[in-house]
Amino acid sequence: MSEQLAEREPLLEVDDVTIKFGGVVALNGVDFTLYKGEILGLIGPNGAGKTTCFNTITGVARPTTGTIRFRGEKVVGKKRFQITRMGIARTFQNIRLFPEMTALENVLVGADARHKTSVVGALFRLYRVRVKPEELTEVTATGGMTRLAQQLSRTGQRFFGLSRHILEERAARAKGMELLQLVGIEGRAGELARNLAYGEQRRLEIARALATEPHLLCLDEPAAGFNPAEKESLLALIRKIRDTGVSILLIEHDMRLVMGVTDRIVVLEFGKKIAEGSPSEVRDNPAVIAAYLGVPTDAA
Amino acid sequence: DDSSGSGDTATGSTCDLKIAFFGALTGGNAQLGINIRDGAKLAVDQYNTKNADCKVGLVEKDSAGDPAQASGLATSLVADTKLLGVVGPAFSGESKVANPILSKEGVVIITPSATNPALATQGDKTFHRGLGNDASQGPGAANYIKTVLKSQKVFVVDDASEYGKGLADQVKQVLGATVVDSAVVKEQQVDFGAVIDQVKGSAADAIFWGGYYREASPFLKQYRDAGGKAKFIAGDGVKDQAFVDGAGAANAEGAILTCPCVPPEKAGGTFAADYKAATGREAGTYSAEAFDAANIMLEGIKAGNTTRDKLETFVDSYQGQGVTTKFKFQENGEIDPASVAVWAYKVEGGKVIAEQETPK
Amino acid sequence: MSTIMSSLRRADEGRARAMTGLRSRWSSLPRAWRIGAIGAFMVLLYSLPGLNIPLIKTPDTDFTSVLFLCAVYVLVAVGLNVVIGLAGLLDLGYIGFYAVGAYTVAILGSPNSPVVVKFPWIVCVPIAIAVAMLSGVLLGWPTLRLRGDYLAIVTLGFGEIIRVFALNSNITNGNRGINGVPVPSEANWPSWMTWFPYVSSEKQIFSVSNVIGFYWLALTLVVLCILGVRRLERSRVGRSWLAIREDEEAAEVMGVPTFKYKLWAFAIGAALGGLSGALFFSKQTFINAQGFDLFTSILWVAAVVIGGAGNQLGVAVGAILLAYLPERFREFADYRLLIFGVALIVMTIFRPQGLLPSRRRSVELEDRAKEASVVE
Amino acid sequence: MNFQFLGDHFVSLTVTGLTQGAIYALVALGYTLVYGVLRLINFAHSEVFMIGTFVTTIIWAGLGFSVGDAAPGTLGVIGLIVIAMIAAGAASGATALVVERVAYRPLRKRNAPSLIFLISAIGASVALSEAVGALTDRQPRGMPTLVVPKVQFSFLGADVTNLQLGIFFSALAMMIGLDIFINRTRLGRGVRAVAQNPDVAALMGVNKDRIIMLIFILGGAMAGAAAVLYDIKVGLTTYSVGFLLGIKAFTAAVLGGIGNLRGALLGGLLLGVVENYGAGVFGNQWMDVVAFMMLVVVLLFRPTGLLGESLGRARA
Amino acid sequence: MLLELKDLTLLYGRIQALHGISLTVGEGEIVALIGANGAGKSTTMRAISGLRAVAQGSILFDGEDITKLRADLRVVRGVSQSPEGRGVFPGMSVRENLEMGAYTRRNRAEIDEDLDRVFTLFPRLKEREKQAGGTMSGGEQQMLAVGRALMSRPKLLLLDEPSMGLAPMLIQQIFDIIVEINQQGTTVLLVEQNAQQALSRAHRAYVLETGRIVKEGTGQELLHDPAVKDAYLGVA
Ligand SMILES: Nc1ncnc2c1ncn2[C@@H]1O[C@H](COP(=O)(O)OP(=O)(O)OP(=O)(O)O)[C@@H](O)[C@H]1O
Ligand SMILES: Nc1ncnc2c1ncn2[C@@H]1O[C@H](COP(=O)(O)OP(=O)(O)OP(=O)(O)O)[C@@H](O)[C@H]1O
Ligand SMILES: CC(C)C[C@H](N)C(=O)O
Ligand SMILES: [Mg+2]
Ligand SMILES: [Mg+2]
Repeated sequence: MSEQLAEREPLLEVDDVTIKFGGVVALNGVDFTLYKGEILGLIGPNGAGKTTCFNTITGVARPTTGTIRFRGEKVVGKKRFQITRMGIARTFQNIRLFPEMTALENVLVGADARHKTSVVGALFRLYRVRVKPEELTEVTATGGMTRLAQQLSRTGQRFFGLSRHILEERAARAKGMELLQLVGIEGRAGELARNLAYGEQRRLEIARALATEPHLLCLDEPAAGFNPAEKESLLALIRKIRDTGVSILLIEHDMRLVMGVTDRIVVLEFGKKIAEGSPSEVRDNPAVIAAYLGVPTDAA
Repeated sequence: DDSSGSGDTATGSTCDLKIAFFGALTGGNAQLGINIRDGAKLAVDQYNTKNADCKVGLVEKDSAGDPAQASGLATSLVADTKLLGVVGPAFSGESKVANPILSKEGVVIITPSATNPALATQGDKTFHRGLGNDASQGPGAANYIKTVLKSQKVFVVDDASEYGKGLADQVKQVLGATVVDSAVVKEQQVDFGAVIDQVKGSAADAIFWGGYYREASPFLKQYRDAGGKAKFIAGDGVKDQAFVDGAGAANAEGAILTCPCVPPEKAGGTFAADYKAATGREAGTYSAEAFDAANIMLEGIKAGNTTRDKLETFVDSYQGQGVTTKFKFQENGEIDPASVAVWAYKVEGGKVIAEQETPK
Repeated sequence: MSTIMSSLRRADEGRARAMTGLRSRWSSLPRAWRIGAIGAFMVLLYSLPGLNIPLIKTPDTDFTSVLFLCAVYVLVAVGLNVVIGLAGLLDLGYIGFYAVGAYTVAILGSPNSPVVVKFPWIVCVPIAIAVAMLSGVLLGWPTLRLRGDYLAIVTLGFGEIIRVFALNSNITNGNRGINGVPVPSEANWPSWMTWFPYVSSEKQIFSVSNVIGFYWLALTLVVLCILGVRRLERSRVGRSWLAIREDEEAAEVMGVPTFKYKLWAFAIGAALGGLSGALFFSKQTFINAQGFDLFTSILWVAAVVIGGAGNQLGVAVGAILLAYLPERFREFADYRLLIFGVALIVMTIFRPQGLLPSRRRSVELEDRAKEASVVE
Repeated sequence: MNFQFLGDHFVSLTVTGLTQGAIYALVALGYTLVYGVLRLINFAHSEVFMIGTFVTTIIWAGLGFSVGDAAPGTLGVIGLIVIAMIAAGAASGATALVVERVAYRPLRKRNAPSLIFLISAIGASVALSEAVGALTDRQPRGMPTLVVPKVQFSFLGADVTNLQLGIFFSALAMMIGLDIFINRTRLGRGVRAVAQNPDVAALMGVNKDRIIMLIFILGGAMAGAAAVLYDIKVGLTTYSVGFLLGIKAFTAAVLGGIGNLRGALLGGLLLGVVENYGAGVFGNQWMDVVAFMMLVVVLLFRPTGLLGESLGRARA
Repeated sequence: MLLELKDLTLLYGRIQALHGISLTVGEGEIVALIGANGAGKSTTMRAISGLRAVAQGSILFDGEDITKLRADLRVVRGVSQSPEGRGVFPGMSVRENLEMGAYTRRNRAEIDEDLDRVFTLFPRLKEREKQAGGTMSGGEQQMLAVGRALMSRPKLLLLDEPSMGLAPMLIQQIFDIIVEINQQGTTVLLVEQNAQQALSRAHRAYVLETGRIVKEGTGQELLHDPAVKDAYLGVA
């Protein structure tokens, strides 16, 4: 198994990372590698340092020592939005959507990470792109426009092209709807985020993160508060996302979910890595059982 | 008959013409404006009793002494075609803003009180000043400090206003090296702890105040409370009973206030008595000057100068004796230097008493 | 693809449902009607100085001057709305930018300023906007990293620093101020314009005693700025501002360069503030530090919020009320502010969403109010 | 610039600065308490202070001591001050409570967003100061000189007066008292709980409304006490006296870390001292600029103030 | 009956979250409330503790109507909730957080006794006594929230997802603790996603679906109910 891994392309490399908060050593020389295309689980007892580790990867916390590389590039010291643009997206342990924006708008904010319209561009809309005639209909199909106006606007677009703003906007909406469909809440696209049910909000968070076109998606306890049936469908969603080519880093306490979906697992305790391996290896590791799983349960 | 936006002065009837008072009637320095308004009002009222068939109205524009309001008020004055002249604006700051607007539309200006010298050099052709300016008052005050008080260390404070800073600068220029330090206070400042530290630190034996009474009273009170003993000298902006009341009579005792104005009780004719009868109060600073300024305009109107242009020509060439002094305006609108007198007043027993003309 | 389009349409319907009555009726009118109505309204606005509408005239101040003031305040509100309403940054010292713009024009253009370059207005104003914008960036650079209320006090301090500087510095002529701020043009009205009441070819287009030219200029700038801001609002930029307002950290994690967008909001707001200041003091011809007290700045914030932060029409209404009511009711001079204060409290209690709120805010507030616990 | 002056009068500038700073700090407490619990800049707090300054003069005048009257003996003066502290504290506390009731509570009940609170606060502030302005004809009101400053001792060349000592130590005593109350008592813990999570605090049995009333009264009373000290120091008050002082006090609160009581003390004293130095070096007219500049610089290095927030809930 | 809900309706703005809920909790019972996300479990808890006003219906506690009683007064009567999402006071130390749990109590000796008990239950809390609540890890905060709820010695303890975010080992522990306090005389109303555990410990249970109660029975009954198994227990 490990030989196979060695051939794979590393995506995220965490190298000897240590974080101290006053007297508490939250992470102590942790290193592990996440390979392209895999789902890596991060588990460990409460307070082991999982969230902290997550925070260092996404730029929320800065390690005291150690380096993190993503696709060969250093992550530490980058701004959070830059990290997102490098291709790392995350969800929050306690949901943080934009509550007064609709579901679709939430996703659009994510998509904006890949857009190019600048403030000046949005104001003057000078940057223009030629469009094919068959693409012209959508924008002009505004209710109430007279025939003549429609024709004029079409001709105008034909000759002067469309501003990047309009093109991006149009593409983003289509992509946004696709993502909402992927996570299964396309019917709620026009609803304000805060009016969505808890589970829907969780799904929306995932869609929004995916809209940033990440290579790596980090999920912090995505199933917290889900019942087994819901966990089942989340499991399916995570697999579906992986199949679109996105690698996943997953923190989760629910062993069945972790065992069922991850390719490999890293186990932390008191800020130190105590085990790493395939789900079955980890499950049978006595140190992990002692520190985390307790009596070998039927959890899986 | 609202015809805003038009500054046309042509008018059919020669009655119902108006002159205006422009100055502070509210705000912390209101008393200075009220004295002036009442002087002008007395003149208009007397005129209207005599000419009941063809009265002249007095418009009152309250600027609160705030230059920022002046432009709006001036604009509204020029819009009124029946309005020929303005007694005021009372303070220098607001004059600086209002005069160009008034002058551009030909409204005649006779200020009975704004003393900043620069007002005469702004190129406002209808500007006239019915009294001496701070180029006389400043040296007057400075010479008083030098020769009468014989102070060796003077601390100069100003309020950064057109008037206060202008006056303080004049004083500083004459006093030269005897000025040990200076400070600037803010409008509406009430807590002067830091300035007082500075004054005491400088060991000055006299303080010259360029500003108005609104800030002078609390300053002097706090200064005396803090044990400050230096003599206090200020200009016309402080010369009002309101200053004494605000600072407390004991604290104000001995303060010297200069003014390019004649003591009201020395004004000619029955002015002092008439004023008292009309308002129930003693005539204040510049009441008599305002009375004279209004009378000059009224005299012009009476003589048939019923447009702004005609009145302007009349005032330019006017010569005559008012209750305060003899009036004759120079080309730039300043009063003839021969008519200028600067007086020093002293606070004694809680009252502002005329003391002497300042040494030249 | 077709399912996506139909869901999109459903999404839009959901949005429509959330609209309040009047607004949805307006947006359901045919486009041609809407354009016509807006056109008619614009004509009305431009001709206001010539119409003699009795009740709305101001008793003590020249009506056109008041209209001009209203237009300037609307410009201020449009700029402040970018900062407060769109980006959610509480700026209590907005007047600082207004002052920077105004002083730049005065210093560069007036023959009486300590810097005797005497540029014409048309040169001064772009410089003023640029300088104001620069000051926005300079203030924003260090301070926009601060959280909401800290920013409020720092901006307040900035406004005060600018004022004290203007009051005490030589270049601004201290409290004595600068006279002869340039006007846009010294020319007289062309004869083809004289059909309009109060316009005559003997009068200057821009003069302090005949303000129509200033009013028209200001109104035109207002319209342009509103359209510009609207474009920003409905783009990636506006969405980023909204996201920042909602949850800054989450926005950052979603790839929004929050600092950059906040700085843009500040810079745009500052530029508009600078333009307003430049415009107002060109008409005023005189400038000193007195026009820039913090209190006015705070009143502007109140006008924006009361009008309906986030909605340009709303903030315009707020600004107009703030400029107009005190002039209309001058007879209550002494009690004006007292009434104003009480009105603010009453307004926030009975109409916390503002007079004309943005759709988003009105829904938000309605829901919040309903949710509020009423357990006694 | 006059660094010579600063050098020569360093200690005495420090002493006057501390006196002024003590007053800032007392007023700052009110901002900090309300902000800490409600996340609201209580703009009207400056007027709560202003009311205190007027009530003090009214009480003294009622007892027969108006402007220009001579002060009674030491005991009499202490009596007058104590009475004024009680009266002004009560009046300011009551004003704060009324503001809470009229301007904030209806909004709280509707769960209004914080910007709306700010506007209501501005409204309350304007209304209060203008009402007093109208009642007093916008004229300042003086009061008797109760304490004639007497030099108690000299310290490194600076004279320290009885007035300065009195103001500083009475302010300090009140602040220490408040600090103990908030940090050591059960009710104080309730205040902090509401500050950090009002809903959960209710689940612990804390009566939120009562806590909010309590902080307004406490903050108001402190402002009232500050008002008395201010009156004694300045000898004059006017309807607009709160505005600038309020802004300064709020600055002090932010400087120290808003929501943090000890921060208010530190911030107030620091602000008083530094702006006094500034006045010495650059001139009195640059005092406010120095104050705000210091604020900006401090926030650049410590974005939540010198001591950070403590009452407040973390926002993570 | 210690607690009785009669036909409870509750609104969030325009959204109706509860559509007429009726349930009872007898003295000394452990009653579990299970249901999917958004079913209204937490909402029911908030209604009982008084964090949310109900639109219709009534809540009886100890025979008295507390429908309109303020939340803090309900605590005085003996209702205590450990809220969903933990709600620790972030700026207070661990110890102060626990003390807050005893806010309505005056007997110092008893409070200290309970403090010791919580520290024995969760040694991590003792270890971090002085750490600020907000900097604790997710699971540590959960321990703190449960510990704090215990500090008020309530008659009725409302636990909203106490096992959320806890490591597998601790989940066992926390349920043992719940049974233990129940045996010491505290009535418990428990909301859980971990239906397996909850149902096997509870005396009785209700199943909630979109704001309505769709099933009730003893814990064992529901544990073996095929529909429940299917929907909430997953494929065992
Ligand atoms: N700012 C801080 N100050 C002190 N200690 C801290 C701070 N932040 C985190 N810690 C400690 O660091 C340790 C690791 O926390 P972290 O949140 O990473 O745990 P975790 O593995 O995510 O646990 P859980 O599964 O409970 O969420 C915990 O013991 C926590 O109390
Ligand atoms: N503050 C709120 N505003 C609007 N709707 C809300 C709010 N809180 C909850 N809801 C809605 O009320 C319904 C019930 O929510 P509740 O939190 O009670 O569910 P729950 O059964 O506790 O679910 P979970 O297992 O996810 O905790 C959901 O549809 C939810 O979206
Ligand atoms: C009324 C006067 C005191 C005015 C003062 N002389 C000034 O020039 O402003
Ligand atoms: Mg965690
Ligand atoms: Mg729940």
